Amino acid sequence: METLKTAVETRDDLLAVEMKNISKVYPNGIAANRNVDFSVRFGEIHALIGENGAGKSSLMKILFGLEQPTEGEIFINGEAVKLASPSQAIAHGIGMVHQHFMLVPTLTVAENMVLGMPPKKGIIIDYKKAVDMTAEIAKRYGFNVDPEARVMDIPVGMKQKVEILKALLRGAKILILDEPTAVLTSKETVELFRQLRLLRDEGFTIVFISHRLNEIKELTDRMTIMRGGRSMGVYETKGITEQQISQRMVGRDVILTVEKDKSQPGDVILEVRDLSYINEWDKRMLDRVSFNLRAGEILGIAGVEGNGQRELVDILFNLREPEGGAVYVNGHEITGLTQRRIRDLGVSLIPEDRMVFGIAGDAGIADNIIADRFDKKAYNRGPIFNMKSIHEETDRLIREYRIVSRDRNQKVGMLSGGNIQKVVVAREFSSDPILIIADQPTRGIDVGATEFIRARLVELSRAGAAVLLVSADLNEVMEMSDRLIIFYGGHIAASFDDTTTLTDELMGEYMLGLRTQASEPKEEKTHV
Amino acid sequence: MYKRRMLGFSLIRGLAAILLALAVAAVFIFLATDEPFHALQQLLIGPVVSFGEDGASFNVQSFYQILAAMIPTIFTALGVCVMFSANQFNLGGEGGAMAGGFVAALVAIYLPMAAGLHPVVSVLIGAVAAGLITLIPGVLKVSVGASEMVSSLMLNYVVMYVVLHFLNYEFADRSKGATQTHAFLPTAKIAQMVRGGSRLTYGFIAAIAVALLIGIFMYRTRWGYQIRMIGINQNFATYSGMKVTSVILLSQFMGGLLAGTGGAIEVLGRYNTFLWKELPGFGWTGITIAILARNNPVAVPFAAFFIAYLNKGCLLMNTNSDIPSEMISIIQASIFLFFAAEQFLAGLRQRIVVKNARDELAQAQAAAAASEEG
Amino acid sequence: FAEEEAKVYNVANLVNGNLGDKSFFDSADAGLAELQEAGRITYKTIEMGGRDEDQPKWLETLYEVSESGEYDLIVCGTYQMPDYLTEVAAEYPDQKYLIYDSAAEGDNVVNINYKQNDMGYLVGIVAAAMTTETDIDFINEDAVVGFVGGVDSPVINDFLYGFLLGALSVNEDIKVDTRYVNSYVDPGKAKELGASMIADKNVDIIWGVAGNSGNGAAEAALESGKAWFIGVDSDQELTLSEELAAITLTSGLKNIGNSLIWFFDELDAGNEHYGESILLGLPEGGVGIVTDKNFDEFAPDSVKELVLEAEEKIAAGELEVPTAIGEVSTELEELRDSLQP
Amino acid sequence: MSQFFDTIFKPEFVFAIIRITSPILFAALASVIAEKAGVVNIGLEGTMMISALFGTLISFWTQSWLIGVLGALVVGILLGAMMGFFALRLRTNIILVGIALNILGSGGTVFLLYLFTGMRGNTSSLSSPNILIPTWNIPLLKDIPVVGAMFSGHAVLTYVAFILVFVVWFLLYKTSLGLNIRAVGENSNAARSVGISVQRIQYIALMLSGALSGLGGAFMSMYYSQSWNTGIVAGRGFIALAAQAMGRGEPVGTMFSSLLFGTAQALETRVSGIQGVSSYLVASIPYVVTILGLVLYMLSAKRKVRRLHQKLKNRQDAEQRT
Ligand SMILES: Nc1ncnc2c1ncn2[C@@H]1O[C@H](COP(=O)(O)OP(=O)(O)OP(=O)(O)O)[C@@H](O)[C@H]1O
Ligand SMILES: Nc1ncnc2c1ncn2[C@@H]1O[C@H](COP(=O)(O)OP(=O)(O)OP(=O)(O)O)[C@@H](O)[C@H]1O
Ligand SMILES: [Mg+2]
Ligand SMILES: [Mg+2]
Repeated sequence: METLKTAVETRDDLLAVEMKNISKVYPNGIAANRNVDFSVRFGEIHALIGENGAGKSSLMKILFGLEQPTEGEIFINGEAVKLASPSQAIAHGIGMVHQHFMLVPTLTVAENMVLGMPPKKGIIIDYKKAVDMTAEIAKRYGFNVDPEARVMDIPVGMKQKVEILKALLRGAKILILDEPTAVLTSKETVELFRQLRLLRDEGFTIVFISHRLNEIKELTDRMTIMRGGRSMGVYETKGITEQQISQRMVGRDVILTVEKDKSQPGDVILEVRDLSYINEWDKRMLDRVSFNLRAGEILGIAGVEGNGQRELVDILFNLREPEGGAVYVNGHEITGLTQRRIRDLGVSLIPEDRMVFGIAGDAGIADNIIADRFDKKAYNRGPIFNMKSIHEETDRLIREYRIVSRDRNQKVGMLSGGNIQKVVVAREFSSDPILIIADQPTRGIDVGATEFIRARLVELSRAGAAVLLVSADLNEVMEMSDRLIIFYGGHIAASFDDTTTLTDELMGEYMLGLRTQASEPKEEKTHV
Repeated sequence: MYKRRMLGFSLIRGLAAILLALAVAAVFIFLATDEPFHALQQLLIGPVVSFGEDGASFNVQSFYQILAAMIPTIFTALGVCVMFSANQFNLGGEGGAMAGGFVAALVAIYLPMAAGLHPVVSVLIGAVAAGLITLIPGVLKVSVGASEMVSSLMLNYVVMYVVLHFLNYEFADRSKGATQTHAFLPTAKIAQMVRGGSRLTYGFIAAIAVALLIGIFMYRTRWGYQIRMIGINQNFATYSGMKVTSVILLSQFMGGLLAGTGGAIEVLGRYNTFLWKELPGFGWTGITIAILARNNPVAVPFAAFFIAYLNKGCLLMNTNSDIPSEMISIIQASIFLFFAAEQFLAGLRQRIVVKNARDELAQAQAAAAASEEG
Repeated sequence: FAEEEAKVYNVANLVNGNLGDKSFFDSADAGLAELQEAGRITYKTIEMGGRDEDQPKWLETLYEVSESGEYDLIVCGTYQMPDYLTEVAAEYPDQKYLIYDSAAEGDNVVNINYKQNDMGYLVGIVAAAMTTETDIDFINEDAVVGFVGGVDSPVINDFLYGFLLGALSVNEDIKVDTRYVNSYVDPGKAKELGASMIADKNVDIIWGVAGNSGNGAAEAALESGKAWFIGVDSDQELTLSEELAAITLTSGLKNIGNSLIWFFDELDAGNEHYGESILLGLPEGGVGIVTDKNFDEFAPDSVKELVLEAEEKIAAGELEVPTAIGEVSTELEELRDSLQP
Repeated sequence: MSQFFDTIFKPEFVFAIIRITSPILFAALASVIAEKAGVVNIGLEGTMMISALFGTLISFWTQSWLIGVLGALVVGILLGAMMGFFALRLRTNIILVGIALNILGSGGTVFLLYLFTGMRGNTSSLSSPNILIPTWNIPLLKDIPVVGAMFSGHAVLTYVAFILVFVVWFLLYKTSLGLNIRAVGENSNAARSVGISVQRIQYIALMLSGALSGLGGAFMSMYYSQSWNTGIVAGRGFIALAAQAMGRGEPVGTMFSSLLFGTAQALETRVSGIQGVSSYLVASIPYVVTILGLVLYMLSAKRKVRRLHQKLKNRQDAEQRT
């Protein structure tokens, strides 16, 4: 660490944002920020980077007035301010694009744009003016949005633009972008970056949060690295390598590759036949998808979000009804079976959204661990639970999966993100599954937990389980998979039996629909 | 340490809520009467202490009356605990209690049985009838998605009118001036535990026992477990392979079953004929008690005692001074509001939490420093 | 004896409902108030609430006031109390009790009942005789009158039975529209029922026997401008608002207050009635109808005569009005249905 | 039976439906506003009880029906603010706040009446016509034969109730407050992030909701019953909740479902005039109708989705075949 010099802050530089000694303790006892100093210069793109749970969003929510700091001071343009609510932050020229969309789905783009400050004729909202305002500001910044479309009908990329325009419309000069690229395709990301640079050149100050080191390297001027709620220093982007960044983020060198033996495929465990699905907005999300997965094998499914992966997983677990087709596990048809029956056949699932499906936040670790096995003989004595064996099992898994917690009855919702995921994984991996569906198993968790979970997945597959790995993380699918499928528009755009020769570029083209294995030359057509 | 502090906080908070509610009551008492201290004395200690010529003494009968008043509300509150734990806001306890009481009364009148068996069978049949009734909002919820809260509120009235119809046109004892059924067979009466007018029956023992059983059911059996998990996160329950629909139905059946048991025991223990002509009110009181008990079945008897005590205090205030006994509503509502307030005293809580986080941090640093030295 | 006459009794008046009903409980309270003013008693009224939820309180309060030993007499009323009173009276044999409008058991209990069927009979005569007197305001030629009852229960039906028979005695073709509110405290509903009777069945005289709900029927009559109202229990021309009083033709009286005064007169005269059941009818002044004010002004002499005649017959014992309390309900129901327009 | 049908083809029947619907409509609209802002107000019953009491008392004290009505409105607003304080500030579960309010409404009112007047149970001795809500004969309309008898001569507040359907619609869909209310109800985080104070909007919604149910209460005690008593609201606040649910939470839909209930109760009063019908079973008709209405509505909503799905599927299958 000594080899790298912290960027010098000259005090006479007038800072756009200066946060001093910020601490934040949430009511659940989590100390998200600990004596953090954070400052941004005028007209720079400043990266805020750190593991999941490092406290980045918390710090920015404080800056936007959404959360109140437990202690600390904030200066905007050199002036001490008290930001008790977002409206005060907005008044100080701060705008924030949140990690999750902050849009009202049934309202139109224009209505969302002017929400909280609509133009009026008397007491009536001047809707036409709102549309004009939206169109005008979109044109000015070169964003392409449809003012009269309802937000629930527009694509993700457009939603992100609406979010940025919302901030600009409110006169923001300081823009906070909390992981804006997480949901964007690479093409959309490129375009976003172009526009952000333009904004910077116009004098906007931008705080940019991302986990993607390459994006940070590409876009930003300086960065603040956070770890465990603390600031680990401020650096010039040019003067630091990706390795050095990740070292500071996690406190040690990260092993990004996964070591695994060659797979020894066994019998077909999962067979998906002609699966089709139409969603409630009349879009065909799956179009007669078929594939097989064998024991001892990891099959990766890659693709840009929204191309049918989620629907596939949901159907496999009967959380949605397919329009057509069938799924077999070990020769048994499972379409339409209850989750109980599916699990009894040896299927387990790490759900994409762990807070919604994976855990009962207000229940203790033990209650969460036994969710799929509470009615097994081992945990019951007649009608009554066998608490001793439940506790033993829980304690064993807490130890084995290194779940950091106060005790087995601690509410899971109070754990950190990585530890929550470990609770889910501990349950799903310990039920002797023959098929593991891992949907974004490492999304939003820190490197240590990521490594641990990946290693366990490989271990289980080599021990004979079939693993279906769905991930938006290219690095992850490429490293982990024995075979790989790419989804595009509800079709299998490509499938590879050997992943070692794959390149990022090639995969990107398949994922964006520039190329399909069925009709290779399609690429040319689009390009012309 | 953390645990102890938080426990201490919960206790303080609960007490503060109760004190605040009593303070609200006191304000009204001062406004309403010229002898506020006499009234307050009646309210607070009157229920168990009687002031005779020879000084104060423990009022046993009054104490028994309080215990007796707890019987039906313990049951309805347990029902609420089960339903609310599953996140089902079924408010059908009122109708359940009335239906349970009525059906049990019919069995007690028309089906001769051996003495020991008769009350038990009557209560059980009444309870099942009530369970089937509160099941209706559950079925409507899981089949078509109709809000169980709305349909159960409506259903209460339907139950009431249907019971009144049968009471009036089929089973009324026409020799009496009031609308009531014929007298229960003597075999069906639930026996008194003590002499006097308190009506403290063996139903009380049953209530306490059932509270414990429901506690075990909720925290030590797979069905109670599923109910709790569904209440916390239904998506999670579905995904984990729990039988969500059946468990939701089970919870509402049990809610009615318990409310019906309460109604039936009350009818067979307190009265000689069935004579209710409106919804008995235990359903709503049960909700208050369940809130006070934070949906914990084992805490229900304590909360029920508290409410019954206050009720008695209000009655005494009414008898011995000029304050209407409806005062209880004001006390009950204030307790309700403050006790269930998550943010009540949140400032204090936050201070404890912050202090705790600091302590833990200091400890960790001390430990780190120690290990570095070592 | 002079000393005994001067005795001031301490009385507890237990109300298993609330005061303010302008009829039943208020009447009892008024009687006691009159006695207190005359310096003959001191009394305390305890309102125990009238909901089923309050039922446990009724028994507990009975025990409590009996236990206290402070009262020379404990007064309560209604058909809901006798079982409780019987029990408590047996526990406290030295305590004296009075129950009005019902009957309990015990040597220390005096029961006072009122022949509301007699009263109903007179009201029936008035209503049936007047509903065709088209010279009078609001009155149409149809022989249809209305009865708005609180709930379909024996006590209310006792009023109704007399009413139906009285009406029939005047006009064989009379129709009586009988409807129940199913609540003593929902005047809104009573108003709808009254309005429907007036609009749909041409009812022009409505007797409201429904506690608080009865006022709703009166309001319906007033608003329609097409019907008269008849009150119950106490003289409602005195208790209702001016406008409602103006369309209140008469009221069937149940003189509870008077009967309590009568009881203390008897007591002072040395006639203790404990253990007895006293039935107060027309001659005793226990029941009656209001004949001054509106009735005097609007009723034709022929109607007044009919009423007088019936009063005399009943007093003389020539006419026995059956009661609905007891096993006669099917007869009543048949009669009620047959007269329904 | 034919007599029965005669009665429902009379203008008085429609008149009765409108009158019965009015208080429910007030409360149902109150529920609409609260629901749109994402807060469930099940304290309508209690709010109506309390404001009904104060409407009567204030009109008696001031001898002015108008001030009485405004007083009931203000009391409703205060109760809404109280709900807000507990539900939004102190974070008491809003359903429990509603239940507490209903407890206050049923017993607390008796106590308050005693506190203010020394009376118990009811206020009928305070009543006089100058403190009752007047009725209004609409010029011209009142002279049209059948229609006049149906629509003219209602209480002033009845007209207010139906006008409020439009007002509430206008408020929700045309004003910025309405936009805020809808945004808060649908995605409170989104609203918060653009500087809307979610708490403030929900406070306002609860206070508006209180104001509307306050008017409903005033209607009950100052017109419908002409005095206050312990049973005066008789479950109308709960029925309003059902009406709102059945009306999909939209003002106009809610008006129709309130009218459905009004019709059911008007029918009830007519049916009870038929001989040999149990008055108790008849009394349960409105509640049964409400439950059935709710179920049918939910079923139709479900079927609509399924039909849409089927249509889409057919279309796409057809596309595929070509
Ligand atoms: N309520 C609590 N009381 C005490 N300690 C807690 C509480 N909640 C979390 N912790 C602990 O505090 C530490 C920091 O939590 P935090 O959520 O910031 O971790 P994190 O860095 O986000 O971890 P992860 O990378 O696993 O998400 C963790 O060890 C966590 O277990
Ligand atoms: N509202 C909240 N209440 C309680 N704890 C919270 C809350 N929001 C965040 N936390 C906790 O505070 C810690 C920091 O969270 P924060 O969202 O700031 O992290 P982050 O760095 O933005 O992570 P990510 O990269 O996953 O977005 C985490 O442990 C998180 O669980
Ligand atoms: Mg974040
Ligand atoms: Mg006539």
